[in-house]
Amino acid sequence: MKKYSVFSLARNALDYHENWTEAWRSPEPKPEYDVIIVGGGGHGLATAYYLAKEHGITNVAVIEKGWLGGGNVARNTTIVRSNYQLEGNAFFYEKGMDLWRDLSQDLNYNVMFSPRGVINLAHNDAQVDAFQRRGNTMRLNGIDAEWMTVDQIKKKAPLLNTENMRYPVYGGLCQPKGGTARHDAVAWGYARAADDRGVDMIQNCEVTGMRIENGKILGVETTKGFIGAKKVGVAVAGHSSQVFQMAGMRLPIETHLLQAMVSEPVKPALDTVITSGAAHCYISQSDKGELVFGGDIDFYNSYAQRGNYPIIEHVVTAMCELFPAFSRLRLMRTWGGVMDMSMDGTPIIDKTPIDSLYINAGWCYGGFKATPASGWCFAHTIAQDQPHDLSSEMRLNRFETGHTLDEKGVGSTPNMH
Amino acid sequence: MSRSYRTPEGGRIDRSKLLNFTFDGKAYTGFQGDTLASALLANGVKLIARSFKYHRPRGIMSAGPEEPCGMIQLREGNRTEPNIRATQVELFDGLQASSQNRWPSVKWDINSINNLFNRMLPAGFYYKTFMWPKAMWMTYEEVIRHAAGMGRSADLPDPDRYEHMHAYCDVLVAGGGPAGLMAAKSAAESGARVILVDEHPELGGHLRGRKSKVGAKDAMDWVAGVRAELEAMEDVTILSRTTVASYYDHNMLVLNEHTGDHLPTAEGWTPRQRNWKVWAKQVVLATGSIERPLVFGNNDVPGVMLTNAIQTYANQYGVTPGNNAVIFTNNDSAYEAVLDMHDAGIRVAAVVDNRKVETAATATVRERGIPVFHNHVVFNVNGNKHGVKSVEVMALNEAGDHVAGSIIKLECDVLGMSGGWTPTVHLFSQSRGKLKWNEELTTFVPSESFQQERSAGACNATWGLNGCLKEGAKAGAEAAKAAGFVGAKAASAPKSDDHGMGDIRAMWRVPQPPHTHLKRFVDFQDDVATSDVELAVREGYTSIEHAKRYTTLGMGTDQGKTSNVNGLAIVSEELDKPIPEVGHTTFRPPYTAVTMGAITGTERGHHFSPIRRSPLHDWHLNAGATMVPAGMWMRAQYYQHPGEGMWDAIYRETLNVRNNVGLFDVSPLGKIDVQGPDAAEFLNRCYINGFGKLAVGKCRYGVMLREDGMIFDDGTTSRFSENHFMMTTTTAKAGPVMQHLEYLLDVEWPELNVHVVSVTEEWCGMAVAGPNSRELLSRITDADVSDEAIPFMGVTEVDICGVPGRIYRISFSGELAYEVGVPSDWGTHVWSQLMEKGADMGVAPYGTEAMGIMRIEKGHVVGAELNGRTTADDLGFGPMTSSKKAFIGQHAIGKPAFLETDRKQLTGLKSVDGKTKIPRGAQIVADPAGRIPMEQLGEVTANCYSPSMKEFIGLAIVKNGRERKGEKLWAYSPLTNEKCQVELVSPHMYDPEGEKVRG
Amino acid sequence: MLIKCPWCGDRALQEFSYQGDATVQRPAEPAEPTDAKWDDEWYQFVYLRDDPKGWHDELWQHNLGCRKHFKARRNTVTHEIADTGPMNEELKGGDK
Amino acid sequence: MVDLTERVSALAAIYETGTFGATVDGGPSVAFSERRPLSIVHVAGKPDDKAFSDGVKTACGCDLPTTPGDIATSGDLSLVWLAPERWLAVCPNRGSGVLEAAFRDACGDSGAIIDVSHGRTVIRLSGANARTVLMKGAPLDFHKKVFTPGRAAQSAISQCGTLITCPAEDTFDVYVFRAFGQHMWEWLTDAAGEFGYSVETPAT
Repeated sequence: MKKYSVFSLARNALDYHENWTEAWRSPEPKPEYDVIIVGGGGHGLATAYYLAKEHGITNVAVIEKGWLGGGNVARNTTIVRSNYQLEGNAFFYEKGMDLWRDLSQDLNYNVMFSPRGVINLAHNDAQVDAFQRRGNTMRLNGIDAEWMTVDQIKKKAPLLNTENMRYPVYGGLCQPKGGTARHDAVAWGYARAADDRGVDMIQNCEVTGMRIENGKILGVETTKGFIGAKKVGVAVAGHSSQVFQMAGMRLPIETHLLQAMVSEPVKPALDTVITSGAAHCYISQSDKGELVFGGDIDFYNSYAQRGNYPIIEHVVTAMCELFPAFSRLRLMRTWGGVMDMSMDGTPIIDKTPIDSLYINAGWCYGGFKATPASGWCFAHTIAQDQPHDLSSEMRLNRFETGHTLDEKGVGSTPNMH
Repeated sequence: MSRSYRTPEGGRIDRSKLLNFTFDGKAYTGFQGDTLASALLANGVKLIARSFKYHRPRGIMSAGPEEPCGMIQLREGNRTEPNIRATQVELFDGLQASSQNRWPSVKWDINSINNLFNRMLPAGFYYKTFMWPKAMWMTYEEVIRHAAGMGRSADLPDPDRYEHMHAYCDVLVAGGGPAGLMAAKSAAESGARVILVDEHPELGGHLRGRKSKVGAKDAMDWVAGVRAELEAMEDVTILSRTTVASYYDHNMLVLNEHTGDHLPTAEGWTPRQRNWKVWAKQVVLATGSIERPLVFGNNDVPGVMLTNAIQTYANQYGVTPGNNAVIFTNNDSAYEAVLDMHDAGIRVAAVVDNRKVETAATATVRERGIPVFHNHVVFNVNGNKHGVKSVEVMALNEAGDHVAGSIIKLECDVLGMSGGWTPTVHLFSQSRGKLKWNEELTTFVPSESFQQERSAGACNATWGLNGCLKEGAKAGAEAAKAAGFVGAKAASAPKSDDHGMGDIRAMWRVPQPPHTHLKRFVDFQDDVATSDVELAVREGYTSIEHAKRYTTLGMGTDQGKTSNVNGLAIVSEELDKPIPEVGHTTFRPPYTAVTMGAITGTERGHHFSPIRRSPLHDWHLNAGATMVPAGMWMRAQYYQHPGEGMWDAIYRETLNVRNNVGLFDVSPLGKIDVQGPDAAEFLNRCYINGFGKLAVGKCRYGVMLREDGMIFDDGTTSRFSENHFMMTTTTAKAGPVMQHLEYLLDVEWPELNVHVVSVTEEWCGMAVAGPNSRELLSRITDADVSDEAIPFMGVTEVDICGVPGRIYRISFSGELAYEVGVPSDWGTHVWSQLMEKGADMGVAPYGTEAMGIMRIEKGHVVGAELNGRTTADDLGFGPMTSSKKAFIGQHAIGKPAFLETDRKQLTGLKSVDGKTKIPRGAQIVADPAGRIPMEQLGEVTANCYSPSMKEFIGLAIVKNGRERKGEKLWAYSPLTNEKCQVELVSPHMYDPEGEKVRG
Repeated sequence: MLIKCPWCGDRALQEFSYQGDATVQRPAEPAEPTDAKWDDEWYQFVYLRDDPKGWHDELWQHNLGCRKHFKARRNTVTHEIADTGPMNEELKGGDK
Repeated sequence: MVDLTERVSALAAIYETGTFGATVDGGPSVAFSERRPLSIVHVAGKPDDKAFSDGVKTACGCDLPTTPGDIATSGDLSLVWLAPERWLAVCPNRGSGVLEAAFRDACGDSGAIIDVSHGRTVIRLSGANARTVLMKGAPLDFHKKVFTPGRAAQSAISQCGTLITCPAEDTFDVYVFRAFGQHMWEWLTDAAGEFGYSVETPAT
């Protein structure tokens, strides 16, 4: 791999950049791999990278039906945080934060991880209680958390409305080391680094079936033919139900659609990430200057990657309530992604009842920030054939046993998580 | 400098109405009917912006919404707006605009240094660098953020008014050009309800900028005639200055109407913008087309324009963007423009046409003595921030892939380019219509429709006027027919001229001489040049989506209206793959950016969410209550007396209940009337405890579970007769519980004969609580209120203060207490009577804070304990759970996790030293000095100072909490650096035996 | 979206609330009440879904209209609605 | 005893008669008033249960309207279709519990009757631009040929569930839960501002 650096950039500038090589190869699939990862999104690519890097398993293929990083890693609101209440989530996401901090250097690809702080606004006393409870848990778990008064929040986000609003701001829970990252770069960086370690990235190749004999998976049928594998890990986000149906499994998952949007780019106007549960909105500003924001899912099952207007209206309304000055900015582009909403709002990283078939699914709204930790733990689960300690509560059978991890506490209504 | 670029006459402007405006502080004038762009051009202002990345000088390129370069900051103060396309701003008197993305000025912009280093800044350069030293990224980022970003946001709340409108129609026509007008006319004549939408103030589409004839008439006279005809019809709505922004499922479209943007300020009741949500049975898309730039060296110099833009400025605005033009084209459409320019007094130095063969159009130009260079290209523009100085022209080789021969230098001050036309298929594509590549026309055209729509005219790649009129008429009739107007006929289209585009010679990148590296821009706004697209492909970003994201091609505020086709064609050439295989990126709503305020409409400030007011709302306000939102409701938090602090008031209110009598407004509690022969059975299935045997005249506390076994809600339910109950819910869950009951009756148990009706609003509820409550009650009703007549958990219907009401003997405070319900319109009357009749005994209202303290003292559970992760057993309701009947959630109770012994259970807390406050939101730990990460045994769910018990108390859910009574642990809040040693006690801390409530 | 309430007719999406998969069947209760019994049948009912890509029979409530629940056969890829109907009627259309 | 007709409206604190909004040629084109006091009873039952449908007829003098969105009238009483098994009976105040009792007595055990007279605020809009005001708020088709006198529809205005009826040409009644009454009044009158509007004294 040709190292990226300011020097290589300067050297190549002299040649009008005509000597850069491809970031990853586009090989034809081999007949068999040690591990096949189905799904070339952020999680699949990260898994392949950590399989190679941490477990020395390099005879790996990532099979992607479209283009690498074309799923939710291409269409999220870029927020990175680990401000979770439940233990089963907290340490997992905090591992993610550790990985995020060094990710650009580790991958030799600038993913622009920007720990500019994530503030959850509390709009009433009950929320102050709940957020302080969460903040205290975070601190006792060793995760950074600060309580911010309204004045402190105002200082960090001067354009935020805190008083002249229907639900005034009472304060906020800040995770100072949370922030944003450049979403596409995460996928590309992992792909390039995995490629460098020998992983084959097979794009435009759709998995059409799973070959399972005597309860063990032997490989996958694809649009490029059968590809054998000793182990198969599936990380296909919004298409989990479909892919596992090929293995005869029904999942505690529904596929829903989440829209996000950006304003036209403006000069810096918001230097942190603001989220408001009461207003159903989260917002940050990209380095390019666009306000990036989103809210609730569309509530009905969908595989469409395109939503409808009521939610757009709702999210924009919430955003303008939080930032009345942004009312004059213009909404430039909206889009949708499909997400696998699990029945308790928490992901699943686990073995399956089928030998050598592994599942990584159910990411709900939270897949992007989890990318490194998810890849890390899933790689471990596949390599060691047992869950990693950090994801040991993200088991598939937790619904059956009652050990659900329900941060929001809304129960088995996936569209409410 | 001050010479005018205005033609002596002509144009569709009102020369009698002179308008003053400023740009970058300098005063200029224009006319009514100008856009800011035409007015600036008329004043000879060429440089108006700096580009996104390299801060190159930019001017105006187009005359419409596709403008990628000419963006400005409009208005000032709290009405300022960034990134406004000067081509879309209607000039008004007093308009203030300024350039953006420059410092200190658009002429001397410090960041234009980026252009010198542009070789260091290829596509995606930031992915390759800024990684060292690691800690520096945030510093680099700050510099990058300030360099990026174009215009600036206002920093004050938006003062303008925005509204919404909802409408249904048979046929919506998007676009008021020739095709759209004929479509609207045909559909309307059939009797269909028609909405015709056009983004410009004037209908006519491209006709506005041309000198076409329709029949014998000047085209714009014909437009006016059709408009008048349509306006006279009852069921036609014409919305001009309105953009069809988005096309959603089932023919739901969003329109953005600019009701006040053309005014100095939209004042009073006039909304600035209005968003329409329209459900159309059928849609005709007549959205026209956009001219494509050609991709050659330095094609971004101010003064390089789309050919039709020059034509439009000349014809519509009487403005000549230059005196001496060169036109560079690959198709016939530019020739008509050349003639118009010539008519307007612009000298046309030459037409450079990359096609080898002369067409009929060529002759029309030659007749005027204008030289035409065939098989030649403009490969470079010489110029700077002051504009174009000259262009360099070379011949093409036989294959057309290289330039050959010698350089011809042509002096000029404006260059028109025409790379063919791109149908505006955005809405078609948003509607899920499939696009097909047409090699002959070198563009994507609509093929299969998905929704109830059809395309007509230029957006369907029908170029000639005659064709557009006919196709529009036919589409309108078809749409009306499909909407049920079976007799619809295509209105007859007047014969008109029919210039097309002729054959087009695609040339996605204009070749340049060997060893030259001129910047050839593809996406002007985001500074994406051919070299960037080539680099992306070279580096393996070969999917069109990868190429777009890596280079940011088409991701600017114009969303690639002029750049997308050129971009994907270059990717296709680089990959040596046909364009259809490369495909196109997704067209996302909206078509042009829409002001957020317009999307928000009226739902701002106190209308963000409706305020729900109790019947006693005004009483609370008059009594000086501090009101606090509780969901949509506003509730009285406490009633502060003069000289009192907040907590003084709260403790006073609490003690007044404990020692005397207090009143609390419980109207927001959810109330659901449950009636029918199966009502008792239904309640039995909903609650964990039994309701079948509840006696008439009694009420009972009940707990509901979800299907997954967690607690859903709680409340008391009263029985008024065999088949008539009233359920109460928590305030927060009133809606969800109602929905849950309706679901069960509609879906799971339709066989049950039960009707549920929300009666929350019918009743004003008042808690009368305290040792003197019975005495007070006896003063407002003649009914017997003795313990025998209304025992604990009894309910009775009586007259209260002369109105029919209900008295429930229930207590949330733990005191002898009642809840009085009267129909809402009489609520204030009864409450006032209670206040008056109890004056001598010191009755006082209490708010949610005092209520909160008393519930903690009694260990009643609320939202923090009912957090969706607690089971009935966790909170101590295990013994209530019936095993004699089936109920929702019963089976889930059997899950293994529910039977584990270390579940978190409800417990009371007392501060061990009696002086230290139990911190809010604290965690329960064994030793706060322990190591992080620290085991957390539980969490504090509520905390307060109990003025009755004179100590700090709280509630918590703690692992195996019931077994741990007497244990001393710590409530620890590292967030606030507070800790308190606590003893775990029964949650029933005040009057544990419940003697008072039964008193 | 424009959804046809079986009673009120075509109405805008914002009047409705989505209520989940209409094909899951609540397990029958035993004739005689027993102690809580959590088994595979209940697990499947509460947690597992087919989550089809394509035609989906689902529940909606016209909660800002007549408040009735009804069934809809909707395509989860295209959002087309082939049919809607009261709970006791069979849905038609789609390619189910 | 208080006079049982002396009921305090949810709009009491803000109700002010007069002319408001923009000054327009020809004067205000929307008139507002609160309809009050009213007797309102929620009637539920199975229309094919003869005891119930006969009872309703006895109680109010008209047949149950079974076509969605229809309103049956008898004298000063309207019976509005709400849902397949639910109706709202509305008439000028007949005194506390009187209308409810009439239905209860007539229907006996069949059907579920509940008085909601105090639970609704009813705002009347009339005039040439009344429709346009409603179009700003509700996603319904208010076209003259569609939303005709004698029709009703439930929908939402400004996030509040509403029942909108059209008792006469260019006249509409907007029913909302009482607690939303003030919000709805403010919202509707604000939406009518551009047309100019008058507020008349309350009447049934």
